[in-house]
Amino acid sequence: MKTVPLTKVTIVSESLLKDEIIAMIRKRGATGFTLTKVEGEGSRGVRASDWEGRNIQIETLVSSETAQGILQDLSTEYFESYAVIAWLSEVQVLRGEKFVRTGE
Amino acid sequence: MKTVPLTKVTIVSESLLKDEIIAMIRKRGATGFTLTKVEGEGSRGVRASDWEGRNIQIETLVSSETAQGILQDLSTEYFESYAVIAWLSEVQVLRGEKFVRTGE
Amino acid sequence: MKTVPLTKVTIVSESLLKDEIIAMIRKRGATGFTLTKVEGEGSRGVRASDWEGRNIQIETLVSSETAQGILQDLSTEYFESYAVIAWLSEVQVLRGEKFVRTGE
Amino acid sequence: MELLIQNLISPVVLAFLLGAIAQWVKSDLQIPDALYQGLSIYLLFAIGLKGGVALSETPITELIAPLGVTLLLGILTPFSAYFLLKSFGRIGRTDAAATAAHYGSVSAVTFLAALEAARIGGFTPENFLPALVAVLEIPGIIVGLLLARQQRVGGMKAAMHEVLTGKSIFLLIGGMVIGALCGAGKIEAVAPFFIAPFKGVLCLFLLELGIVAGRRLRDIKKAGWRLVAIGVILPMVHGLLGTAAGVVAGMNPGGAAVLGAMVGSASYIAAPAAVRIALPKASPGIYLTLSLGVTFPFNLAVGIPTFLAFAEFCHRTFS
Amino acid sequence: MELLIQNLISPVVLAFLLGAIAQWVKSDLQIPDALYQGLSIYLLFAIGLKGGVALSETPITELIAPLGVTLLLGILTPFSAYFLLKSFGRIGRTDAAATAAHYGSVSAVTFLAALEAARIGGFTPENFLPALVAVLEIPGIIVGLLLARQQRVGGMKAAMHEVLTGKSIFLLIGGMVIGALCGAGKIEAVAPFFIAPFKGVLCLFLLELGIVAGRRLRDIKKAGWRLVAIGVILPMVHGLLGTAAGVVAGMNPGGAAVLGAMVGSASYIAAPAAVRIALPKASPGIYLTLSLGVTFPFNLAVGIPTFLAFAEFCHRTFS
Amino acid sequence: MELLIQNLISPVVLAFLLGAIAQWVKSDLQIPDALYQGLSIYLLFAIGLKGGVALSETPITELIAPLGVTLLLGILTPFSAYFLLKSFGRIGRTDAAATAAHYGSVSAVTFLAALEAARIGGFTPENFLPALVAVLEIPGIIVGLLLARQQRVGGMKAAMHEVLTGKSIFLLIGGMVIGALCGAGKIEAVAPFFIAPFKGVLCLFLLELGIVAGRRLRDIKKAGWRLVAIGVILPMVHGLLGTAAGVVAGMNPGGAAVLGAMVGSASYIAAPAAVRIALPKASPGIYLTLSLGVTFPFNLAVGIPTFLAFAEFCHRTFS
Ligand SMILES: Nc1ncnc2c1ncn2[C@@H]1O[C@H](COP(=O)(O)O)[C@@H](O)[C@H]1O
Ligand SMILES: Nc1ncnc2c1ncn2[C@@H]1O[C@H](COP(=O)(O)O)[C@@H](O)[C@H]1O
Ligand SMILES: Nc1ncnc2c1ncn2[C@@H]1O[C@H](COP(=O)(O)O)[C@@H](O)[C@H]1O
Ligand code: NA
Ligand code: NA
Ligand code: NA
Repeated sequence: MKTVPLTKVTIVSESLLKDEIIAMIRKRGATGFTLTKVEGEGSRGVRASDWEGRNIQIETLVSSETAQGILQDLSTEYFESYAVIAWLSEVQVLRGEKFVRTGE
Repeated sequence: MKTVPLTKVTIVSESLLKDEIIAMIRKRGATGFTLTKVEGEGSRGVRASDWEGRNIQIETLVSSETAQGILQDLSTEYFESYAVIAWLSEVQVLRGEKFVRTGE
Repeated sequence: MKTVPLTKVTIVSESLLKDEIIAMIRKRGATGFTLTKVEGEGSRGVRASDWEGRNIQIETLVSSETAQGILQDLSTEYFESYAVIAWLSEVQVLRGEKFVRTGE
Repeated sequence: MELLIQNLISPVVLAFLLGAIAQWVKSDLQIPDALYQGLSIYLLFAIGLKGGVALSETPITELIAPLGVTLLLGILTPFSAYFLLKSFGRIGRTDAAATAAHYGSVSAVTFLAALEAARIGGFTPENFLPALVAVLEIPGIIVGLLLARQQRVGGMKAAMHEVLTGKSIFLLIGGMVIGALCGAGKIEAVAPFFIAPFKGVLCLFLLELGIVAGRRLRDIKKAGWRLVAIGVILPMVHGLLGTAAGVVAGMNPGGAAVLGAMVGSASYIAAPAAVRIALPKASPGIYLTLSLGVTFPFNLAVGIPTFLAFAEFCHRTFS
Repeated sequence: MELLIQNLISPVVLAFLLGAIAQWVKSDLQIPDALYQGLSIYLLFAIGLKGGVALSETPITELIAPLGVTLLLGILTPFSAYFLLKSFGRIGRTDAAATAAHYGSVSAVTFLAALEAARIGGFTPENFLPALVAVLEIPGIIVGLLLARQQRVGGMKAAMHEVLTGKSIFLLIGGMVIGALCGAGKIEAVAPFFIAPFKGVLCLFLLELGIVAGRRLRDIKKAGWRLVAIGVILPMVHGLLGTAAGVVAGMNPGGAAVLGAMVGSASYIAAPAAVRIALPKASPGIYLTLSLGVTFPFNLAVGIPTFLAFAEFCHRTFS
Repeated sequence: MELLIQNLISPVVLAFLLGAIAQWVKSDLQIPDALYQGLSIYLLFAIGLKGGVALSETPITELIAPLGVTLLLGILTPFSAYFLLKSFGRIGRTDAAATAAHYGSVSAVTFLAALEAARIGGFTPENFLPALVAVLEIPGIIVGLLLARQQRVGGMKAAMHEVLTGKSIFLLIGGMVIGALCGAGKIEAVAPFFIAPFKGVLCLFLLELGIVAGRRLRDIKKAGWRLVAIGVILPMVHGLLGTAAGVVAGMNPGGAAVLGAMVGSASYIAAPAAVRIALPKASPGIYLTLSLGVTFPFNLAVGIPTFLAFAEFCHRTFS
């Protein structure tokens, strides 16, 4: 099967930031995302409120430029004050064309 | 530690297809899978019924031929009518021998 | 954005082992982890008790030496008797420095 | 009018409204998935139990006419829905058939709200009504799927399995059998859990349903005025028909109005699951928006009190 | 026989059956994980509370004999189970010991079902019985694990921590202490939540348990007839023994029969967790299938009414 | 003293303790996330409903003084908290302001526990108190955030949206409006779900809160004795002030003491969410540890009975 090489950006953050991060990746050109509720421990180990629920993990398949843009925003906006981490991995996507927004 | 290079197929789909997709990957030669309940938005943004629950994400470690077979089936059977996406990534699996069915 | 190449170790196991595995990866040098509740089927298809809940999936970003150490422990301690699998993948981590413990 | 306002000012209707408002003001209020499913299981099983007890106390002769009429309407209504959707609604065969399957089936929550409203209004609907819900749920879906003609390979079979063994019908019938076997005496032991808190649980469930429907409301504009009009016309026509049929079948006014609300309602649990499997090319944007975003709130606010008034009118006129 | 059928036709037993059927017809009915855990927490805490109140009202002298007998049976039954499993069952030392740990411990749900059946049958079991559940839960597991001889390094310690701080025993004892400290008066404030709806919640819980057991049923064939036979013999032998011991200890027939059901039951919450940790090489396919797939339904359907009848017989004979 | 012990031995307080112990002995007891959220939704909506019914029955003239006093205290207390935290507590501006926002707001669970304790102690607090909770929840947060001066860009707006549309205030006010519109008559239909089991649900909720607070207890050492002292001083000072103000505003002793407990309490639902958004640099390790780990248990054990005693004293002295 024909696949397209794309970058998968994975973001783990406190769930408070859910709406903001989704808006941000959309603005950066992501066509979609998949969100999982996760738990986690890191250097900060902080959750603002148990009532807010757990951490979230957002995965989005994007072009490598979009990926860089997303990392850029994460780095300047959230990294310092919030419990957020992010990483990239290279994947082969089935019918990957549909994940790259054209003409934008 | 000795590890075996295998292909990880990740499928995100509406949860309605759970049983069908599991049956399909089994038929194609997968020896197991790990399933996560996820949420998501994409181009269609469709869920048949909230009563059905969220999207599902199925990950299965397989040989690259099996991976191709799974993509093939996804592409012909589900891709057009359902909210399904899939991608491949290369991983190193501990005691990976056990994930490749032999003599079948 | 500057990223650091790290190894992501993914462990899927019956949830009974949660505390033991977390303690083990911490001892081996992981600075954090992300845990997801998952379901799964494999060769054994065993869950000790439904009351214990589902399988768990633990992901941790570590240096490649730490990754080897974790696989080592998994292999000798749990692989034979418990439903556990694990794999490695290479990822690019934003501000990855913070995930490598120094001076240990 | 009085009746209409009285109907609107009830915990159940207001909870639905509150849920829709939550969505509108972008509140982060959400009923966790697991809880929502738990509430559904509770409600369906509890309706079944109560209905089963009632069935065990109702002579079979009293049941025949209502059952027959319900079955008939379950077969008839998908046809009327289909033709209205194709002609006036101007949508394709598959979408029309898919949506018709929803209007042929029944919404259990509309049933409950109607029952509630009837009781508050001083009516005394028959106790065997849950049995009619079970009877009405399936035929409409089958007819709807057949109208589409070109289901997916194996789709019809898979859809039938989905409907027959699906949670909603399974729990309803399962509860009914248990209720009938145990009878009132033994069910009393579980009544403090399944009977007394029932309306409160329904209230919480409607809060969630309001949230879901609120999400759908945004899609209404996309649907276009023709489809929205159908989402109002169909429950009205089917509902009045069902009410009249109920009176003819000898049911008391309260029961007839509740039957009307059932016939006028559109399924959004059993039908969507079956349709999505058998007719994947039909657009959920149409059938879900109509059934949950238009018809359900319409019935809750306007349909139910209208059917009650109409049932009283029929009753006074014909008997 | 009458008693048997009366026992079978109860909401609790039928809900279990419904769950098993759901699994059998491949219904997609599922109790969400979170709900299942919520129900367990509720049930265990509520049993504890009720038991604690009863304890605070029971003179200690009345308790000594039943407590002693229970402890004795908790130490004895893993031995009988072990030897039967090794000789007649023909399984290895580790598997036999692991399974014996289950039969030495107790199933809280079997206890509840027995209590329920006793009350429906007109018996008046003692109120302090939940305290016996707590006493019976642990010793059998310890003895079972010791019988295996070769636990995992550190396994016995980890298993003990698991059992003692495990949810099930923690909630039961925690609830009991709270109940005893507060007494009937203060517990009354929470009774509409913890006492009145209890049986209904139990009913829902058994629906889920039926689903889980239904899954296990498929494994029965693999287990072989010898093991299945043991899954029937053990509860019968232990149960009759327990009932007789209860009568001897001066308990009334209802209480003695419930004690019998407890002794005859096999744990499927506390024991599996402990065994999995201490004896990872023992096969869950054996111990879970026997305890949940064979013994639990057997007790629910046949065991409990038999123990009730036998308790009455003993009572009439000896007093 | 008698009152103190009587207050401690209640299902609600003991359940909290049990949760903390579970954490301490490293039990694997956990309330699933979905259940915890379900319980919160239930409690907030139910308080709202009850309060709304009471509001619809209270003449507006009776409400003015209590509402005014509550609003005043909601604006005043963040200032006193802020200055104490900065001077005696020796923490930075942002942390002090963030924590002050918590002490200016109110903990709904402390309110419920106080209400409960007042009723058990034979007091008759006014029925309109839930309305005061709604009034007290917001101003303190706003004042606290303003004290910080340098919020994140757009942070204040986002925080206000979070508070106003956040689950907790939305459900409380939503429930109140529904209760007021429906009135006692119609709410009765849902009472077996929302009113009767309320205290039992609260009990389960406190079990979970005990687990969460138990986790926070570990952080107390890190906080240092100065902050811990503040976590005790603030509720005492604010609480006595609130009680006195309640008496002055003409409330009966029970109501005044409950108002005191509210004013003395620190929010751990609405405030943390708002503060985390507007002041991400403030350390949750400080404000959560103080509000949930120190002040909440302190109020539960010592504060509430003290305010009750003080309210009685004031009442006897001044009238
Ligand atoms: N080394 C790691 N590997 C995987 N996930 C991590 C790691 N460190 C942190 N996380 C996740 O990122 C979240 C925030 O981390 P932190 O900002 O370090 O507190 C944690 O709650 C974890 O879910
Ligand atoms: N670019 C993307 N990255 C990650 N997940 C996606 C993406 N697009 C779609 N998905 C997931 O795939 C599901 C179906 O997508 P679609 O078919 O585009 O509606 C969505 O609900 C998401 O969970
Ligand atoms: N081929 C596979 N791909 C993905 N996950 C697997 C695979 N095999 C097993 N698993 C996961 O690992 C768990 C234990 O597997 P096993 O030890 O083979 O029973 C299963 O419950 C699955 O969650
Ligand atoms: Na209909
Ligand atoms: Na036993
Ligand atoms: Na306050």
